[in-house]
Amino acid sequence: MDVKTFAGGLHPPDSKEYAKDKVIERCPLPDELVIPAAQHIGAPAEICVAAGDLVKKGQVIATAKGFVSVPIHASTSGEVIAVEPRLHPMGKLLPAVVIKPDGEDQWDESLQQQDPDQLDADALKKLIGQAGIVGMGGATFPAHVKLSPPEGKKIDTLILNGVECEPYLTADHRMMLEESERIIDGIKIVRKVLGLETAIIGIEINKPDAIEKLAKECAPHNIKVQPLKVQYPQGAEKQLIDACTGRQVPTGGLPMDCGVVVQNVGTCAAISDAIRLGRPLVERVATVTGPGIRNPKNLLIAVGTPLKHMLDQCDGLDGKPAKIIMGGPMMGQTQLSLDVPAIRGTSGLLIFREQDLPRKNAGPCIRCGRCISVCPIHLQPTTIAAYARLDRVDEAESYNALDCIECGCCTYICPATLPLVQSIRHIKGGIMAKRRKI
Amino acid sequence: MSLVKTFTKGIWKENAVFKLLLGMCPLLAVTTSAENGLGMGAASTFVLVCSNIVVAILRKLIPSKVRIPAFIIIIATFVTIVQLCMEAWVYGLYQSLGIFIPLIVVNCLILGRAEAFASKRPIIDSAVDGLGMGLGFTLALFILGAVREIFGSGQLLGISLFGAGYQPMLLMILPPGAFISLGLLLALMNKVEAGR
Amino acid sequence: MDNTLYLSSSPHIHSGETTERIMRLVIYALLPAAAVSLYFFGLPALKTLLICTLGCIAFEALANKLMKQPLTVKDGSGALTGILLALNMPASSAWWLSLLGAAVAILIGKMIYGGLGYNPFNPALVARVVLLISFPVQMTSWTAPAPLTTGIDAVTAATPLGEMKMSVMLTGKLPENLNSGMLDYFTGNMAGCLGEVSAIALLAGGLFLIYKKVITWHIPVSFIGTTLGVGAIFWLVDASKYPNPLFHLLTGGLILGAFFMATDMVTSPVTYQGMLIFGFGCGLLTILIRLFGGYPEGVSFAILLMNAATPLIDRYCRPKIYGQVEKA
Amino acid sequence: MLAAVLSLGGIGLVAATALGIAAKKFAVEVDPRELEILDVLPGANCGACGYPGCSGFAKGVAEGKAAPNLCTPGGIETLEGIARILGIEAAAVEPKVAVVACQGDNAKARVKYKYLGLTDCNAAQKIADGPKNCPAGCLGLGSCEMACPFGAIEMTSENLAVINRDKCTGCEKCVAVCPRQVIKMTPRKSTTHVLCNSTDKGAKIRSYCDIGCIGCHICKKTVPEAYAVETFLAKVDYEHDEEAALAIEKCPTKCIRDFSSGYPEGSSFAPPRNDAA
Repeated sequence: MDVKTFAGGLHPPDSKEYAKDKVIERCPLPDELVIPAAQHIGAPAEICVAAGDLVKKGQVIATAKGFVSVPIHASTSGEVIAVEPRLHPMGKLLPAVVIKPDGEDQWDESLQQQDPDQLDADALKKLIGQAGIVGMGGATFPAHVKLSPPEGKKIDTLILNGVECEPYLTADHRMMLEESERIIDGIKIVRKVLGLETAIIGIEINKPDAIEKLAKECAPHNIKVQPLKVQYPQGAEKQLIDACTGRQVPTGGLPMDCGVVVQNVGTCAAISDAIRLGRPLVERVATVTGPGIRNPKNLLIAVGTPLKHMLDQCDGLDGKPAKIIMGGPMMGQTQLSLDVPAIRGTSGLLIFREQDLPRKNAGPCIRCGRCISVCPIHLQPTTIAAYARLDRVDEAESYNALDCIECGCCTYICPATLPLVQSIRHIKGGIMAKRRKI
Repeated sequence: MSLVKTFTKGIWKENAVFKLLLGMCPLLAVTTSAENGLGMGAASTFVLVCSNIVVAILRKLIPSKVRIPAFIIIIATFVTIVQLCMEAWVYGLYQSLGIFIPLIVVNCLILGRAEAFASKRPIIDSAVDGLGMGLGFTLALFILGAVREIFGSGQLLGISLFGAGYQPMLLMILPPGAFISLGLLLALMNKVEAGR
Repeated sequence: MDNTLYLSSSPHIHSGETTERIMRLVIYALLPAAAVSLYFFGLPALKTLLICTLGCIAFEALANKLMKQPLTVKDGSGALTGILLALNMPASSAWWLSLLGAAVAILIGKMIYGGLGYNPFNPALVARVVLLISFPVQMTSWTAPAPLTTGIDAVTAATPLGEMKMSVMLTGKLPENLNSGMLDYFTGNMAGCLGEVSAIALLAGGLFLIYKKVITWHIPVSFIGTTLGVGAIFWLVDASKYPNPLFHLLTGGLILGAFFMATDMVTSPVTYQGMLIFGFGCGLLTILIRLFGGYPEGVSFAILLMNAATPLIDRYCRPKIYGQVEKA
Repeated sequence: MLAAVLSLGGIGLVAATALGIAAKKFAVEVDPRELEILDVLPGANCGACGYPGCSGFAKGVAEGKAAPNLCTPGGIETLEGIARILGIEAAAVEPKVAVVACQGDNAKARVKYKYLGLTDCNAAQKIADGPKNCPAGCLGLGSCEMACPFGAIEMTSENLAVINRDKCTGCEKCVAVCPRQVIKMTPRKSTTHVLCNSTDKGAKIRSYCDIGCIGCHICKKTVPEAYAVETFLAKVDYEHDEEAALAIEKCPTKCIRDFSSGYPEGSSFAPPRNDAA
């Protein structure tokens, strides 16, 4: 088997055994769904319903504002009981629509099923945008924007991200095993939109069953399955492109600058639904896992389901939670409370107890250079962090701080347990502020 | 500023070595023993006092554009006097200080006082300032010389301190020893200062 | 009511790699060399080892106390410095010499710069060089190895490198029996510092460190490679005046220096490219000092000089970052 | 002897002529006032004036580009010096001092979550708007302490920033760095301050802080001329500093402090010297 990878990175214990064999289960609806207006990169959607309105599943409840934005849809049928600021996964109070499900879970009748073969690329793109499809790997970048390269950009390769390099998470893995037909259909639609032939699915070899299944099913459709060595952060766009094609995204550029578009496998399944069934993105698969959970599972959840409700489906907490993480352990965000709703970009819910947290003993940097050897961008994290501590913006910029993808490898490996990523993130803010000023 | 203050500031508050870090060249080079330090200090003090007096006397006559050459000539005169005197009466010391006696001319401490103080103040003030600064400098040279001599050869002013069993630490007599002991002394002074 | 949840910036897991673990592994790697020195030099070696190690720990604690810092001795770097210092001392060192070395290493070599991570020079080498310059007689009074099994009283002897230098200076030629003792040099049966005598024990420790990924191969390989390469060139030019490269490798502190001293993370470059340059510089300076300098051994000086060059090397050696390619 | 005198004299003459010509030809005009101004400046290069260092400011003033009263650290003495050099009237600049308008240290204010990570207020503020429940209080991670060029700020044993009034020069570096705008510039002579920055309602403040201003108006009722209450937060009218102190006893949450009687507990600073002097 021709196994590829990229230079740098590391291999944390993948801890996928918690949930990798758990078949995706549909999570019953909670008593109350909290659907924030901001669920994607770009301008938040504008809420267009009011308290008291009755909505159907799939009905638009917030409209897109601008090109880099998508509408938000009701995840079930029911009554809007409030439109108010609620705690968002970002840790702030942000506008949200609160829906009390009526239990019918009825789809909006106006949604139409379409045959992708009958539609041209622009029509498909428009439908994808209207369905509110965003990158489901966690970045939540609107999919129709990615599929609209500007004039003159030649795209020749589509890469599908089935890497799931974050430890603990298994949602994509289960998707590939259970929903391969939808994924392949989505890939074919995306291929048509972009007008290209080459499509590569990158999968790490710790998911041999997914590689085998997809390889068999993809063969007739001229889609290549590329096995990849287990290495974090292979699921990051830039590293995945490097691993699959050997190309590099120019610094400061986008994947399209080297002729590539990357989509998550989950996104492709959602695209298939959006066209064939006319169903917008109102549910997703998320892994509820971690040592703090009694019975880890992969759940199909409605967008807006509170984390607490997801936990209840997994027989609740095993011990007192110390850290609630939305997403994976390497790049996920810690949460203030279990009342926070899962949103479109929520790939997992991870609970650590006090004893699962890394031991903290921050000492001085001993210049061991481990952060430099693992950095997938080949930066010098310790040097940038040192400048960040002194607020020396110009020097940090000259060490290419802006190229940092915040994957967390340097902090993971640092023997002095310094918060390197946080320092770099901090100085990146400083650099951007300086650029805005000029 | 009172005369007493003018005098004492040179010894501690504006000590040439410990506070201003002036006159490093002779300081690092000749302080291999306390005696050398004292000799160098005395010579510098003499030059400093005399040149300060003469500069103060002439301060209104010297045009500001050529003041530095003028100062240098005044200083050089006294340095030559000191050099000849030392050659005549303390030949041993003269030999061990060597080139560093004529080099007093370019000691920035002396030029610095002429420029910053004597050229703007009356004669008595200048003389007192020179004396204070000179004694402060001598003190520093003596302390550094003593430290290096004690550790480097086990003696103080030529008197053996620890008996025959003591192994002298050669490094202290060598140039690196001067830097290390000066650095540690400065750290100590700062510590004392910060504690007040 | 206070919330009891932790929030932090990602990532939320850690490799478990710690400074203490790194220091501990390096200490383990030095144990074979220490054991060999105990075998050949006996109780005096044990005394030196103990005084240096305990002295370093004590002085670090003292400095912490004086500077009102939290106690840092637990990170193991002080103990490591002590062991390295002991391995760089003659077996017969007097107690005060070891203690003074420990004081210089910790106080002047490390703590005055702010402690671990901030010292520009390898503390153990600073101490060794200060002692070597201050007390040349005591620091070069080598004891001939007297394995525990023989039970002979210690006698003084010269190191092979010392013999070579003396002979070249007096006669312009290498000593006759230069190559006869290679096997002894390899196992450690020769006069020298505690830790530098046994090439095999040091190599075992060094390879252990590389295997455990505590250090990378770059510095040792380029250091030793350069020393051997340049040594070989001189040997080929005039074999009667310059010893063969194998002699350079097995005598003196080359292996100890290359695996344990030059690879000190704090004082060596952080990038692979920089490490190669660093090792090359160390090797070149070592061979030049050995063949043409005033001292018979140059490893310590070479490493210290390159330590001073480390910030400069770091400044100019930057890895090529991902994405520095032409836009398609 | 004669030859020596002639040759040395000759060299001197030639060199002097060359130097003289060079001095005339390559002369750089420096406004002498610039150097004089630089002499009277404190030389801390703090940048409070907005110029790069004291020499930059001196140049600006000499060229008439900079207002002479921008040097807050130098205070009235410096201003008078500059005015004397420029031959203008000294326009009095109100000496200012920075005050941390918060007393909610770890013992008195509740936290929203336990923060792990970089010891930097700005970095912590980015995670769910900071670990404290209070949206405006001091985070206590010491960014201002790091930023202060004069060592005038310390963190108390319970992690509250306290500014030493004797050392503070009013350069505003800390004001710029604080993510919560809790540091206020106040007239140096006024020693009584409301040390709270939260505009939340009283009930809410009580839920997370023992010492925040709840907007109860008692201070205003006690000394009407010295206090105003806006959005549940009392403010001192610094014109009535002396009267303002009368309300300290009455304040139910003790959020008003007269600095002349000392700094918040946990601080190692000695009470300030008489500010008015």
